[in-house]
Amino acid sequence: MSEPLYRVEGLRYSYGKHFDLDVPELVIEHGESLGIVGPNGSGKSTLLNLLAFIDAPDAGTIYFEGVPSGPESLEARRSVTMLLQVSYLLKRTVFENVAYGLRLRGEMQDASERVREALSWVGLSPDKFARRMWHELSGGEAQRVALASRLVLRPKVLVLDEPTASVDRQSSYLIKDAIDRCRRMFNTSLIIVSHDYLWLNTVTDKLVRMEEGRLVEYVAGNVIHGPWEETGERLFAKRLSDGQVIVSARGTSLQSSAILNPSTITVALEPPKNESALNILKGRILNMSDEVSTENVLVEVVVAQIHLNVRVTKSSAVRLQLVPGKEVWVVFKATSLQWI
Amino acid sequence: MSEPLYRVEGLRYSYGKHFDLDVPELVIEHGESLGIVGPNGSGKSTLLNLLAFIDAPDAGTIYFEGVPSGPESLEARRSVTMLLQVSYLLKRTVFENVAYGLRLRGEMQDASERVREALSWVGLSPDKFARRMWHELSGGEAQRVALASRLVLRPKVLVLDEPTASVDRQSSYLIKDAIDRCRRMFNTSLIIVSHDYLWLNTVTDKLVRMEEGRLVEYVAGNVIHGPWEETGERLFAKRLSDGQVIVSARGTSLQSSAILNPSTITVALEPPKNESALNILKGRILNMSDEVSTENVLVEVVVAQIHLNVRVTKSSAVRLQLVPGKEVWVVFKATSLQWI
Amino acid sequence: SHAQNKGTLLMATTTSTDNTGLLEYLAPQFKKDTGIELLWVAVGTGAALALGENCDVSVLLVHAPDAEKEYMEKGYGAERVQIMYNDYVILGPKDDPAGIKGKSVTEALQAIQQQKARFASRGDNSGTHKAELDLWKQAGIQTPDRESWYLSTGQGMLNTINIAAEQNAYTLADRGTFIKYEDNFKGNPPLVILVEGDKELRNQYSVIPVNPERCPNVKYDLAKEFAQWMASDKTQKLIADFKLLNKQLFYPNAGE
Amino acid sequence: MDYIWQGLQQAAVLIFTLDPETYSAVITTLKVTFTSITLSVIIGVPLGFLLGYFNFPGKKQLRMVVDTLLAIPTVVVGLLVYAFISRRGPLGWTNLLYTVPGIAIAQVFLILPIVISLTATAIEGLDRRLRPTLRSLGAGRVQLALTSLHEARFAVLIAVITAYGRAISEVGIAMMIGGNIKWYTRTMTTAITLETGKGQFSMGIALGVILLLIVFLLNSALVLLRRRTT
Amino acid sequence: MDYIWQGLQQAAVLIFTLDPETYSAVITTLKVTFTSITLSVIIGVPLGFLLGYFNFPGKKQLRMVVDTLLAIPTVVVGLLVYAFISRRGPLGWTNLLYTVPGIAIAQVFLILPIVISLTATAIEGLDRRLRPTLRSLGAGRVQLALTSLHEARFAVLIAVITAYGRAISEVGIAMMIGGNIKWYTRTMTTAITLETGKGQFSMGIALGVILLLIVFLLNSALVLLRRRTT
Ligand SMILES: Nc1ncnc2c1ncn2[C@@H]1O[C@H](COP(=O)(O)OP(=O)(O)OP(=O)(O)O)[C@@H](O)[C@H]1O
Ligand SMILES: Nc1ncnc2c1ncn2[C@@H]1O[C@H](COP(=O)(O)OP(=O)(O)OP(=O)(O)O)[C@@H](O)[C@H]1O
Ligand SMILES: [Mg+2]
Ligand SMILES: [Mg+2]
Repeated sequence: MSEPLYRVEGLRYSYGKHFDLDVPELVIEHGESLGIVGPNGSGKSTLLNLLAFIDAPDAGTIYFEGVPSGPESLEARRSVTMLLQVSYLLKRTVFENVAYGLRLRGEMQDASERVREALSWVGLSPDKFARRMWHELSGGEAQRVALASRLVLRPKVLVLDEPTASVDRQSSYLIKDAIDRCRRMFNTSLIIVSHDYLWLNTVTDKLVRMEEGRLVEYVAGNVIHGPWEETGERLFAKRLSDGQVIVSARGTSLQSSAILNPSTITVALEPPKNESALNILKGRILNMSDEVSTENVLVEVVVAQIHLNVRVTKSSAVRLQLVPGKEVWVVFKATSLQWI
Repeated sequence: MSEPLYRVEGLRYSYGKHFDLDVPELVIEHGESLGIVGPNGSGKSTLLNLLAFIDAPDAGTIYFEGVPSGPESLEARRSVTMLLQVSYLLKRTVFENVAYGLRLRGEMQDASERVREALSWVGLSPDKFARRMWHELSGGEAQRVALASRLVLRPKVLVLDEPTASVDRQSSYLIKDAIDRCRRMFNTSLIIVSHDYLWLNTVTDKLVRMEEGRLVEYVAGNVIHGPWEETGERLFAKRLSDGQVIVSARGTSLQSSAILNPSTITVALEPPKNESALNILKGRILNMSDEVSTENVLVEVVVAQIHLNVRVTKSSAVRLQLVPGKEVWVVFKATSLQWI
Repeated sequence: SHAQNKGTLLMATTTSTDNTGLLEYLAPQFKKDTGIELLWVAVGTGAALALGENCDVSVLLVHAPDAEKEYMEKGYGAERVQIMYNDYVILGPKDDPAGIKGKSVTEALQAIQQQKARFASRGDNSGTHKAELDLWKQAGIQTPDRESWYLSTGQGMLNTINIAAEQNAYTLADRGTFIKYEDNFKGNPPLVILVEGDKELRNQYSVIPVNPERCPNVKYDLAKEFAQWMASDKTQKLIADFKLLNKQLFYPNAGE
Repeated sequence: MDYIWQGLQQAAVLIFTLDPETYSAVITTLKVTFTSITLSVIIGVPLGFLLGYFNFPGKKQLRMVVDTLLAIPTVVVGLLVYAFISRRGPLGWTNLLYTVPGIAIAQVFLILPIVISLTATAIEGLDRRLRPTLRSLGAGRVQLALTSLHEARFAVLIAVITAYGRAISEVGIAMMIGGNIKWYTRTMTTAITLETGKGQFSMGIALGVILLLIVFLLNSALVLLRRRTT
Repeated sequence: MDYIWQGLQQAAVLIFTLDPETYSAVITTLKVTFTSITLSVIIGVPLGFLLGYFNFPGKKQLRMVVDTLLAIPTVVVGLLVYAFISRRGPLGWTNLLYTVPGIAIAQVFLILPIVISLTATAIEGLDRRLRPTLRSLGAGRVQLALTSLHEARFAVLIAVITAYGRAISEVGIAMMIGGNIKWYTRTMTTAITLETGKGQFSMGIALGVILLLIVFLLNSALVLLRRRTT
């Protein structure tokens, strides 16, 4: 097929005056696996609801395999299935919950087998859980039952809103395996929102970031929020709790947020001298994680109350002997901050 | 006061035949900050419900400041406040939700101030959110409102069941600050469940682990679940998906789980020769994080589908040039696995 | 010998004929004699007339002579056959606070009004109510309405008697219902007859088949047969024999 | 006072002798109410679902009208229906007056507002996450409605029980449209009214007790049914 | 048919001329129903809460009894209450028979099951997380009950509206206990029944329309009130 899986044009959705989602363009290819990150309230769930055809947009069109689709297109809606952020189980047994989508589609022939399979994919023993009522589950178990009832459908697109929130670490990798299996076996495409970048990184091919209702290039999590103060020299400044200051080229408003690409930050073991960069901040490494399938490592540095992700190559990490707990200096230019 | 904050004796709680909680003994001191980790369904929420006097135990006694207490002790119940795992907001405005506990206690004099303060602690602008209805919130915002309505009470004990699930990374550190402030200002004691070890580590002084309804010593997350196979030489073996095998001294049943203390594992760059340790497994470093206030780093190594946390000192991490993405060998003895 | 089955005849009647059990007593005999099954709807007099006017029933058995006459004049009824009467009596508490026992109707009502003794009125435009209004007029008293001693109940006869009994009030009732009431109390009721026998107290019942020219759907043949049967000597005897507590309730007077 | 006690005894006698008049009234009552409740559920539950589920302009006003109709007196329903099905009314040709189906149809107007209003309330009380959940699992319109009703089943059941209680206990319509004709359209309630009108209070109590016993049995059957199906 | 139209006209006339008889019946009706609904809410809502909130042995059975009482005919309630408050009854000294408070008290027995059953259902329909949430915030017993009712307020309100509709539309109790005494205990429904019995169908309709108008106004007032308080 030449048509992409999704082609989104001029998508808008708003909740009264509180919030506007605005996605002028978005293309997702068949078999793609897209991760979406972004702070609370940035509109991730709202976007997923639109892509899963649960809500209708205020304006714009979603072409699904070339066909303009919405909540009224049952065909499209049955190809896409979504796990809600706060999942809801029907007031039935676990088995009936997982089988519900199959029942809707009239595919009950081998339902028992498929339900058991889906339950074990998410790490729940069918013998132990299938007969339980919906409320006889722990938080993480309930979340996993909800996920199983999506996986069992072998959907064309699996839309997951924080699938691993309240799931234990071990099980979150189990869920990754289940999702991978789905991709492999049924060529399922994925759209996943998660605050667990590390996990998301291992599951998806591509990450985008949502900020204030808009999709922006993925920049591993450095958003510096306002308020800012004005300084004399045509700059904005943000004073941190320990007295250090971040300076930036002037933005549009003192309330705006700015994005700082992790690749534009460098790490140094000593405060560099004779540097043109205006920002030289002292911090401590909290965490280092693998950017899977690249030669890079993401280093999370705590500067006062702010966490900055810095992208360094593995070789420089080794050369600088970076290790969690180590004190380092992060360096970036005032013009590296991009206003959004 | 000589009496500890909590003294628990012979606590038992069961859900029919599905699950038994059994905590023969537990002491929590005034001002202590206790983290609880453990897999889904291990009984963490159940224990918190008992400690927050929401449910009554089937057997055993909880002494709160020396007084046997339960759901009927309003005094105790008002000293302890809990954030539920899946939080629930009352069908009111955000302001009314946060003020509700104050209203119950007849402390409405400076409520407006206190509510605004609590909202800003959790990173929500009072002007933007106070007047919203309970359903006009994103998932993470709702969670934070629920947290604010606990913080505003300035409780003696704050019991939090996964406070950062569905909260973005940046805000999770904001929440840490809010909790710390609570500790500092009101000498609040904490009992927190989280699957985010990294975050939990930065918030609590002490961690315990829950497994199958029992509290066990904290061992940073290496539990190897059954099923096992029997091998000829009086050992149990677990075959991993890539063909590697973990061997252990015989346990009681082939379904049991074993705990592997991260301190008993060593990391090597080459497969060691002439080693007495039976387990020599090849894996890849996914993540490295700071064990705050120790000289150690926790290194997460993926071996086939299993994630093993290994504790190494910072200096050996530097010496071995450990970096996320690097291939390493993990080495441990068959007798290091402890059956639970 | 049973006559052949000729179907059902629907009648509208007032509650008094139903409540006393007269119809239950006559209907099987009617079926036996004519093969017609009599079904009836017991409602207020006004409603009974309205049902006839709307062609919903084929025949009426009612007791409100003035209203009946007007009804006939409007052409709603085919004919009006006088069947029987009973009489009205004034009931009151045993201790008779207004002292009307043995007086004439006019004197009795005047005494009640003067003493402001309580009086319960049907107040429902029924035959009995209309008769009561006539009696007040004859006694030269403007119909009481908002007087605290005058209770307009707007209910059936038996309920009105009950209310009178509860309130220690006088009331005007038809004898048939009173006997039934007495029966309910095993012959020792709180209210007793204080005034009876005056000519003005007669309560006339008639049968009116609904006019088939206005209402083609009615079973005029059966209705006529019923009217004739009711007026027949045999039935008139049956009516005279209908007794409660060994007291006659209705006095046949067809053809009078 | 005595008649209450006598009424209880009389109820026992009526039951054990299978009194034919009582039996006939019971059967008529059951026929009438089963018909009316069935019709009301078929019409009212979907309407209640629509009213509770969708937001549309005028919804509040519509809801207020339905709630107002909860207060419609039986006699008024009787009068209105009578106006149509009386011989000279526009639907006189249906011959529904003084028949069991006639009473049942008129009762539908009485109890439909109860079914609609309480069903709508039941649907409105459902968790906000249900709608997106069902959509995300691929439910079509009808499946969505059915599952929503199933989720609200306890509240919908009480709606039906309340409506049934109203139908079986009403007397104005059965009187006016049924005519209280013995062996044909006499129901338990019109019989009770008749007996009370006759002053046979104990008989009224007896029939009332039997009526409640029947309802109790129906409720028990429902509970058993519910236990077997869930 | 004509009388429906005439009834509407007549309703207008009665309203605009402030017809004293109608006015008196309206006032009586409001007095009776306000009293009965107030008493029923005071008694029934707490009982409904207890029935819906707590689990105790015999709960199912109790619930079934309450649900059965939803079907109690008004005449039967009338008979039972009459037995007690008639002059020869044990409570005859209260002199409640043929009084407005008498009707109101008797109506309480009629509508209490509605309030209890629907309130219990409303409480049962609440989110399972509400109870632990309120406990975790330090709510005492009473506060817990009040907030739970507040959370279920729409369903509880419909319970009250349904019960009120039943009270204002019932006629058996008002007849039997009130006596339908003109200027004193005649309510709208007993007046309608009377007019219907007289064959004054259009007057029956007129009064029915006025009754529904009143209820509509009450419902509107409630909606306004609700808007102002939430
Ligand atoms: N029903 C609603 N009415 C008004 N505003 C709403 C409503 N639902 C969400 N919002 C607002 O819209 C914005 C986007 O919400 P959304 O749920 O899409 O965020 P999100 O990115 O999923 O956040 P989270 O990480 O917390 O889940 C938020 O600011 C939220 O406050
Ligand atoms: N109402 C219930 N009835 C029966 N079993 C239950 C019930 N609630 C919980 N359980 C079971 O009890 C066990 C402990 O549940 P609990 O909620 O305490 O787990 P948890 O440690 O909090 O898990 P999670 O990390 O998923 O929140 C689980 O196995 C669960 O299946
Ligand atoms: Mg979200
Ligand atoms: Mg839990």
